[in-house]
Amino acid sequence: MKVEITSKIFNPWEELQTYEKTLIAQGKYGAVATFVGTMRDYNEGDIVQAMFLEHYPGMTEKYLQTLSETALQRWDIFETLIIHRIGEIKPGETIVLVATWAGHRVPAFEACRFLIDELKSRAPFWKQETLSNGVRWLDQ
Amino acid sequence: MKVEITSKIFNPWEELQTYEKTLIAQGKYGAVATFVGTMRDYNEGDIVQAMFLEHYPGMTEKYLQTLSETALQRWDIFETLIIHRIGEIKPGETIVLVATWAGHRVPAFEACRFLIDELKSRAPFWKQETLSNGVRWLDQ
Amino acid sequence: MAITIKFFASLREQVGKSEVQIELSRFKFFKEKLKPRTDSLTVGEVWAQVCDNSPLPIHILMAVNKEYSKQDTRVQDGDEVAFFPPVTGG
Amino acid sequence: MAITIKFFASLREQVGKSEVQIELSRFKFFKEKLKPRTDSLTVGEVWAQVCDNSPLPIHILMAVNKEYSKQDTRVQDGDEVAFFPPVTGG
Repeated sequence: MKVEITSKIFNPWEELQTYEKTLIAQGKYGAVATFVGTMRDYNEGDIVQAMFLEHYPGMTEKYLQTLSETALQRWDIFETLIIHRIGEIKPGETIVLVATWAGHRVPAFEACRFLIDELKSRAPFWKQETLSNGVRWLDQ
Repeated sequence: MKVEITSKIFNPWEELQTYEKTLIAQGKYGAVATFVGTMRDYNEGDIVQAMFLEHYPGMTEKYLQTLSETALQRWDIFETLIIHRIGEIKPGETIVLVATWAGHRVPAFEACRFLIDELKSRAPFWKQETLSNGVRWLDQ
Repeated sequence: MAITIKFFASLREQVGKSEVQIELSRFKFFKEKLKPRTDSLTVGEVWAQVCDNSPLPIHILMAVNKEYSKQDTRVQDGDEVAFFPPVTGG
Repeated sequence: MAITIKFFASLREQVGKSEVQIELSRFKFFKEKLKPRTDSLTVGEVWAQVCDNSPLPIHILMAVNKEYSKQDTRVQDGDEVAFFPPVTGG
């Protein structure tokens, strides 16, 4: 189980490769489900030039850890990985990576979906978009 | 859209990185869902030493292409990727990679789940496991 | 022209052959037991012909020209017919 | 000891402050309008105190010591209370 909040650009596929190599015995899992959220250069009909991602230091990490523990208890999975960007983000950059390792595909998929759905609806992150004519918070 | 059947070991995360770089405009997609199936060293209570994966040359490719086209028609997604191993496989090696790129997470997840579920239930592949006391086909 | 029949995986081992070619005109089954038809058989009739009239097992899947078919799909001269067990990929 | 109150994102900009510290003993609201209580307020009462008795908007989320709370969750001296708009991460 790993939860990371980072202000640096990260490559989701390299993170997956690294995590898989170091933490999980090969041959023990049969299924990996992942979700990667990436910054688009458009939203709700507008061109978006950049984004700022605010979080609640301490609470966000705590929430994501509890979420991961819940997934590990509810589904027959071995490992979870969550990485989320904060700060200034440019189009094309990765915002979030969620992954689950399991023996079989159904728990891998369900736990992965649970993690990203709960993260999106409850984890304390807030996006502010920079448009050509100013900024807007997405929580309105 | 890419469908590949290969007898060579492949690294799913490197394939994802390569496909993403070459084929899809950054900033245009916001969600990537992936599933990776890996060979376990156990199955149904037995230790599995190796696996042989047979397919139906021509029909398997055709089936996976039709499947990808169906996903692209049914869901609001931009791209699909399917890579499947054949031949001799060792524990820990990747058997299958499925990925979908979309604007938003729900179609990405649903199309990815559709592709792997249909692949597993209809694509002409057959697994034969090597156990300590002989081989067994998994279709019995 | 002929019909090509293929078998895969455990079925290939049970049947003891991976590929058979048959001429429509030489079908014993066709000539002796059916009304004359000049141009086609069903997939089920192809199975019966090649597998000594043994019943087609219920779990066996079929394809004609690399697309899933049914037992009563008609086969033409030049077609490729395949029989295989339930798939187990992914 | 004191209570720390934090505001995030668009709410922080609307309220015009990111963090406020208040002493329980100095609550005007507490002293004038409520029965004496020596050790706690609710989250809703903290909002009223810091935001000039304005009503707590219905979409605003609350946390005490970095865990989601409700409006009637009790706050102790030393606690951290946070108010923020709907989350939009992921």
